[in-house]
Amino acid sequence: MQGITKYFGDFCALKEVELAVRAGTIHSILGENGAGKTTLMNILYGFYTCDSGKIFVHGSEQEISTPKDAINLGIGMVHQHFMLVEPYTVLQNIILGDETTKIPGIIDYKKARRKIEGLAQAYHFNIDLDAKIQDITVGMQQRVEIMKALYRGAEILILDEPTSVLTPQEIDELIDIMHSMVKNGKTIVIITHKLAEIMKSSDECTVIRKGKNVASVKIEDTSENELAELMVGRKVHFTVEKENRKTGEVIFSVDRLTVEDDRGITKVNDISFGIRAGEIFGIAGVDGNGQQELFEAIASLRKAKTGSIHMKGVNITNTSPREMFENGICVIPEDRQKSGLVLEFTVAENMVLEKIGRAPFSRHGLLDLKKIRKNATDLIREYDVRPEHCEDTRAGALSGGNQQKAIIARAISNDPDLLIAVQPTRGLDVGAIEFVHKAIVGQRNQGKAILLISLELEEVLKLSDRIAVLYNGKFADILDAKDADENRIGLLMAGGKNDENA
Amino acid sequence: MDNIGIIISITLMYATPLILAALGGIISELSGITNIGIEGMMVIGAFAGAAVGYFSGNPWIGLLCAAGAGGLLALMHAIACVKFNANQIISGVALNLIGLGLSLFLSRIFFDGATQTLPVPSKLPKISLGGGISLDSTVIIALCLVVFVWFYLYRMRGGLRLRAIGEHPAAADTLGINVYLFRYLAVIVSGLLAGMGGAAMSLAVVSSFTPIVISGHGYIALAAVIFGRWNPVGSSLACILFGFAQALVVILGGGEIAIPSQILAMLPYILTIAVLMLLKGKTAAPRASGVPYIKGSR
Amino acid sequence: MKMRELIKKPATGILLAILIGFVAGAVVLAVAGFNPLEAYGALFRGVFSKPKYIAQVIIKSTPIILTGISFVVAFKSGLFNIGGEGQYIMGALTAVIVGGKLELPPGLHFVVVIIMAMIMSGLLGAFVGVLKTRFGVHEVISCVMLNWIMLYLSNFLITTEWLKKPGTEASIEANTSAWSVVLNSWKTSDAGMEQLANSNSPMAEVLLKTDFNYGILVAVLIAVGVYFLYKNTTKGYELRAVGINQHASQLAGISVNKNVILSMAISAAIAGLAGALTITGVMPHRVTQLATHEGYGFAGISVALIGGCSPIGSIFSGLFYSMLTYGSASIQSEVGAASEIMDIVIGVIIYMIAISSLFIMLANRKKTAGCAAGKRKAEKHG
Amino acid sequence: QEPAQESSAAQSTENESTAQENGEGESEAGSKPAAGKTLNVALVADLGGINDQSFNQSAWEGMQKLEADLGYQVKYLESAQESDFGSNLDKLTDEEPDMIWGVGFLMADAMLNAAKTNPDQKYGIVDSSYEETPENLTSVLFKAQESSFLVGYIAGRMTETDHVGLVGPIKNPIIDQFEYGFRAGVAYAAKELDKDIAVDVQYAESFSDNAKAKAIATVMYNDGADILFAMTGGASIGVIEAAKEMDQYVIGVDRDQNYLAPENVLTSAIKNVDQVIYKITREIADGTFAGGTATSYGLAEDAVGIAPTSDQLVPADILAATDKVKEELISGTITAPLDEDSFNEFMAGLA
Ligand SMILES: Nc1ncnc2c1ncn2[C@@H]1O[C@H](COP(=O)(O)OP(=O)(O)OP(=O)(O)O)[C@@H](O)[C@H]1O
Ligand SMILES: Nc1ncnc2c1ncn2[C@@H]1O[C@H](COP(=O)(O)OP(=O)(O)OP(=O)(O)O)[C@@H](O)[C@H]1O
Ligand SMILES: [Mg+2]
Ligand SMILES: [Mg+2]
Repeated sequence: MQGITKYFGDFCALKEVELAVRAGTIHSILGENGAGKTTLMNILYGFYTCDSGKIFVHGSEQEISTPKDAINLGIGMVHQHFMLVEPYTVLQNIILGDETTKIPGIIDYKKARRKIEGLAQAYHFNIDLDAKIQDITVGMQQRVEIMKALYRGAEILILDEPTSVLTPQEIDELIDIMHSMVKNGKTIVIITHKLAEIMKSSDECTVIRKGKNVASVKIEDTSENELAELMVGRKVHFTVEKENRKTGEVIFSVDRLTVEDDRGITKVNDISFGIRAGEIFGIAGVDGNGQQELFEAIASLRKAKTGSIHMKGVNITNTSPREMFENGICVIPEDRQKSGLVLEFTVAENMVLEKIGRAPFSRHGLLDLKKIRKNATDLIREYDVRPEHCEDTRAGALSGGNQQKAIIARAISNDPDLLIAVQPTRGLDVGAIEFVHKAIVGQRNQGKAILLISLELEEVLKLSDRIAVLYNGKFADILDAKDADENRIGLLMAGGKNDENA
Repeated sequence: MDNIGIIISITLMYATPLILAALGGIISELSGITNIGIEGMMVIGAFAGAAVGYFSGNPWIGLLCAAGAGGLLALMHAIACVKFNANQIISGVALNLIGLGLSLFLSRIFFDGATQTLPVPSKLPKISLGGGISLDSTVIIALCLVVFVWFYLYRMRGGLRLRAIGEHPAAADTLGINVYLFRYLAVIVSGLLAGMGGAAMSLAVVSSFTPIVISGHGYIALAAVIFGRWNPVGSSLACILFGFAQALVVILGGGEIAIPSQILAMLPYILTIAVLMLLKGKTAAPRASGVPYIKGSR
Repeated sequence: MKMRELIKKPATGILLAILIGFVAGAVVLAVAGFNPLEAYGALFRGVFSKPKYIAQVIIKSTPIILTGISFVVAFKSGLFNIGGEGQYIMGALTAVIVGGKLELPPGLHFVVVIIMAMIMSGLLGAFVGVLKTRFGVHEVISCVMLNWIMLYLSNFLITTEWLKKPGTEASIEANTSAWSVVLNSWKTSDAGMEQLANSNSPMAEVLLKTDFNYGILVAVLIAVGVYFLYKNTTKGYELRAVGINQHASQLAGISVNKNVILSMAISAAIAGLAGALTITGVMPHRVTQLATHEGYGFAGISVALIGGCSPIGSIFSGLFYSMLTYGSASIQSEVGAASEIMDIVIGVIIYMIAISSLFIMLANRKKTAGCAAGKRKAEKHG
Repeated sequence: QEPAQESSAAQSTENESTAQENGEGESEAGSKPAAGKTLNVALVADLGGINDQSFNQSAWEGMQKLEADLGYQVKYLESAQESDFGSNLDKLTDEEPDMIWGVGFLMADAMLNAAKTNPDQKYGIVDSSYEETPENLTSVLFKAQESSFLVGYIAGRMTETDHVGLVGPIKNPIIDQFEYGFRAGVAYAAKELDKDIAVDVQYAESFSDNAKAKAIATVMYNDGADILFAMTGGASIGVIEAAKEMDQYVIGVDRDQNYLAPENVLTSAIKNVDQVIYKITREIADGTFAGGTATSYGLAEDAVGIAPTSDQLVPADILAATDKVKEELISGTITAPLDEDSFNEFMAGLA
């Protein structure tokens, strides 16, 4: 790709960006949030059209104006946000748009199935073709996305942040798959924020910042630190300073909790734990092992079947999110757009979502618009939510990272005794992650209890004082952070026994 | 029992215009475009069917033109919703007004100032199945269409694509499916079907158009779409349930039971709510229904 | 540049839509062989040539302003209240019962009537809300069904001995103590009649010839109240939040179910108020056997949409809508063009509002043209 | 017939526009055949609208005839809601026409109010009467029970299954006239033939639901009725449709509906609202206006009756017998009942 320039309205997302990928290699693209990585790939895939620039595939210039063009050129893309039709089966999703037909118009599922099974074997994929997307794990969904590309005979595969939702094991598997694909002559372009993955998987890396090329390096010649610096333009601290503090009383406890999902399958099975003031309690685990249900039960979004949840001695089992809030619990939800923000509300309105009914924001049911705005102004400044003075901006118009900052600002400003953070840094760049981690540890240092549920093992390890590993609805073990390392926890996450404790 | 034949006939007579319109509603909604303008499309279909049927003397030509008229109105809806990302409910409400207004206005022009047409010289033929069951040809057409639409949606390539567009248009787009074209076609087809539904009233149930020949049928068809969970078979069953309740009212009303006829008249509506309460279903609305698809927006 | 900003304002879009609606109406009229100018002249005269005509427009706007606001309230909470017809009937029926069966002092009686009507139709709306939240019944279905159920229920009740006015097919009338007609007792007294008959003032004509009533004040109060509710109260904030994002609201401790039910109840209560104000405000102060819906609920949807889905906007669009429908009678009687022309005009206006992004697109065209030039420049450089 | 009407419609618009220019329509009286002076007449239709295929339409046809024959200025306003009656009457009153007609008993109160507040304006109301009628208001009633009696008699004479039926819209006092008149006519024929004839009566609870009217008719035919009285307003079409499909007889209402199904519409109980309106309006030009009164028009005045096309399907002997019954009704030997009480009385008398 040469001289790619792309405007969104007046905003220049890409400015004469160059990208050269060698056939049969894995090439990673690195950049902060909003650097333009996705945009660049979407242009390559024909989903967006660029304002100027040229694209060469196997040496010849090509006009790619629709995804169809790209598909015909052997380009496949796995999007950052999965492009899967949830109520459809895996099989239907794979063939969609390129269906095999027997009699014209009538789908021949059998033939398609044979073809996919062949591919799955070749790449050591293990997928259930008849499962519905909404019922399978994110890791599985990812494979479906890759299979979609392979099914269409992709020679060049673009993966946009494929690992941000995967467990360490799944990431390893993905990297294996990538390598086996390269062996089969495919070319892969991968976008990721995780430097370790780049080091592990790629041959080359192109770094972009604010829509411009920064550098293109061979992986053999570089290091994680150098890449981080290239990306952000300054030195990055990877570790978070945590004071050593004495923890306080147990203020939050879960006792023999059992929760079922919508279909009546037990997802959380007889779990008990307590969190002390001034402690970060991390829950690690592979997605789909009950994190979702555990969180929903604690947040009173889902009925607990048996067991109880207490906050500061008050039984809050099966009450309501309101009750939870009144008892000093605040949440940083996993999906900021779905559960975190009311996107059509202004930032100021969003900043008081839980406490709108409280003084000083309202009295006798009447809002104090000035106070609401003032609150936002303060939080925007304190938490560096951008753009500046966005009090009256629609929350939906903020960037992902800034939306997250707004949510964190709101949660912390509620001064909760227990902060529940679910995947708080999902999809954020290292700079933003650093900020969020600091904020969480800051809360702990002030003596608050924190429940951290994350699929990012690294994050859990870095932040937590104690770590529980959720496997198949039960805690495989609860470890002290001092005793935990990636291997041990990884093993537990995969269902292995903890020998030392036994 | 002869009565059973009659009940079946009445049930299907009531259900047919609703089934046709509901099929239209399903196709449009599955593509992601809410079509509340079905009522207006039925009205204009009823008018065009009867008027053309009257002037041409051939009810089949009338039926075709009814579909065409409904399709034209639907095209307006499609332009609004697909091209201009309009609020689909607002556009639908507008089309209901335009459909009714235009029908009456045209009727006055072509029928000597009257808001109703003269009876068509020949109606769509009836088919007698024996046992007291005698069905309008529209009933047969509607039932065949139910089967076809079901087959199309769940067995054919276009159906797979159409439903994907209503669930996740961006996903379909990335696979090279033309979301806009599909939506245009789906909305137009919904208008064709709704227009036919209107004509089923004015060319089969009765043989002329009056301003009240369609009164609320479109909304009941929409209710059936939701009731039947966006499935052609389910929605048709919902229409048939409604028709059955009406048949029941007719049969009960003839007996010497002392139920006031106003109370009896409520039966179909109460029954619908009651059945829905018992089913207590989660809705299965297409996820992107009612949401304009703007390429590349997040 | 200024122009473009102006065009992008929603109000401008609505005004342009109205303009286009009239143009479309003119085209249809011309095609049908009528002189559009004459027709619109008749419309204009029919509305503005006498103060009492303006009074009539105001009187007739009262119920549709309210059914419009009713629609807006539900819409803000993400609900589609298509049940205005049934809720209107519930309000009117309640007003007749409370107004006709109770004996209370004037003024107080009126207040009791409208409060009871709002409660009853509010309950009807709450029922729809409960059906939705507890039984998963989509509000569009239940509203469509309830419209018909209410129609037949009303037809049934007013034929019972209890409610029927003997010798008619209508209900008893609301007692005059429940009426909201301006200066009613004075204008129907002998002295008042005489004074009015001999007076030439426009006000006298309005009083004498129309049912000018306090309903419009109630409607405006409701509009302001609803505006205030959404702008300045916690409850309004919650109702809106629930309408936009149920998940986030739920997690933030705002009860989705309660607010959905409440929203439907408020919405329905306002539609019921429309019915009650018609009974208390205008002749014949009673409910008649209905062959079909009178269309207040559906008119309300149009009013709400033309009014930009805002309560204050609904006042103006209600007046506008009422002007068109009332004035269309003059087109019919003076020019001979069928009054359906107004359905077409209103339909086109709403359609244009739906596609008002067209105006913005057109306004932007110059800008994008400039952009394209920029693009070409960029290409040259690259 | 159509082209003639079309030209009259065109004429009407022309006339109205000239009328506007001249201010008042009366000035151009000279150009028309002299039957007194030309008048300005207006009509307020009730909720059914001017094309209800029923008495609104009939009333308007009477006025159109005035226009065609005598060059009168005619216009109408439709009412969408009950609250429109008052404002429509008021609006027309402002134009000071010579006469304003209102159609339907629903309009009774609004009409009375208008007449009281505008003592100088002449009004007429169809289908409603008052205990005390103001001097400037004339009230016109129709003895629909008489025509219904006649068609009931024909049905009773002609039924081969001894089973007839009636499909009604929504019950009200006017509709009662039809129902009980019809029932009495059938009973009278049955007595004459010395047999029992069953009469099915069912209401559709709607003036508009064609499908329901059709369904009810289908069931009735299927149950053995061979002649139905379709008096369902606009939805009568549904009943006639059923008759066509099942090849049975049906009786129309209000207007001669034979044209809708020449093979099946036996006769129609017609109510000549048009003729009465024509007649009374004309009298105003002659200076006679029967204000302050309520007049019932029946068979004697030829205001109600059976359709002229009856001879197409009704055998001559039965028609002759029907004529005899008609004479008896006119002379008062038989009184057709108009509601439940008078019907019970009638039946008691018959037995
Ligand atoms: N559809 C769009 N409309 C407007 N602006 C957009 C659009 N898509 C992207 N942008 C802007 O372009 C810039 C680049 O976005 P892009 O999604 O390519 O970033 P990214 O590098 O993939 O970031 P992330 O790491 O968050 O995925 C962003 O600042 C964003 O604001
Ligand atoms: N729906 C929208 N309406 C208006 N502007 C939008 C919209 N969506 C995104 N933007 C603009 O795009 C940018 C955000 O895009 P995106 O979510 O990719 O964030 P980002 O650039 O990746 O930043 P971050 O690092 O915070 O995630 C913002 O600058 C915002 O103004
Ligand atoms: Mg990206
Ligand atoms: Mg981002």
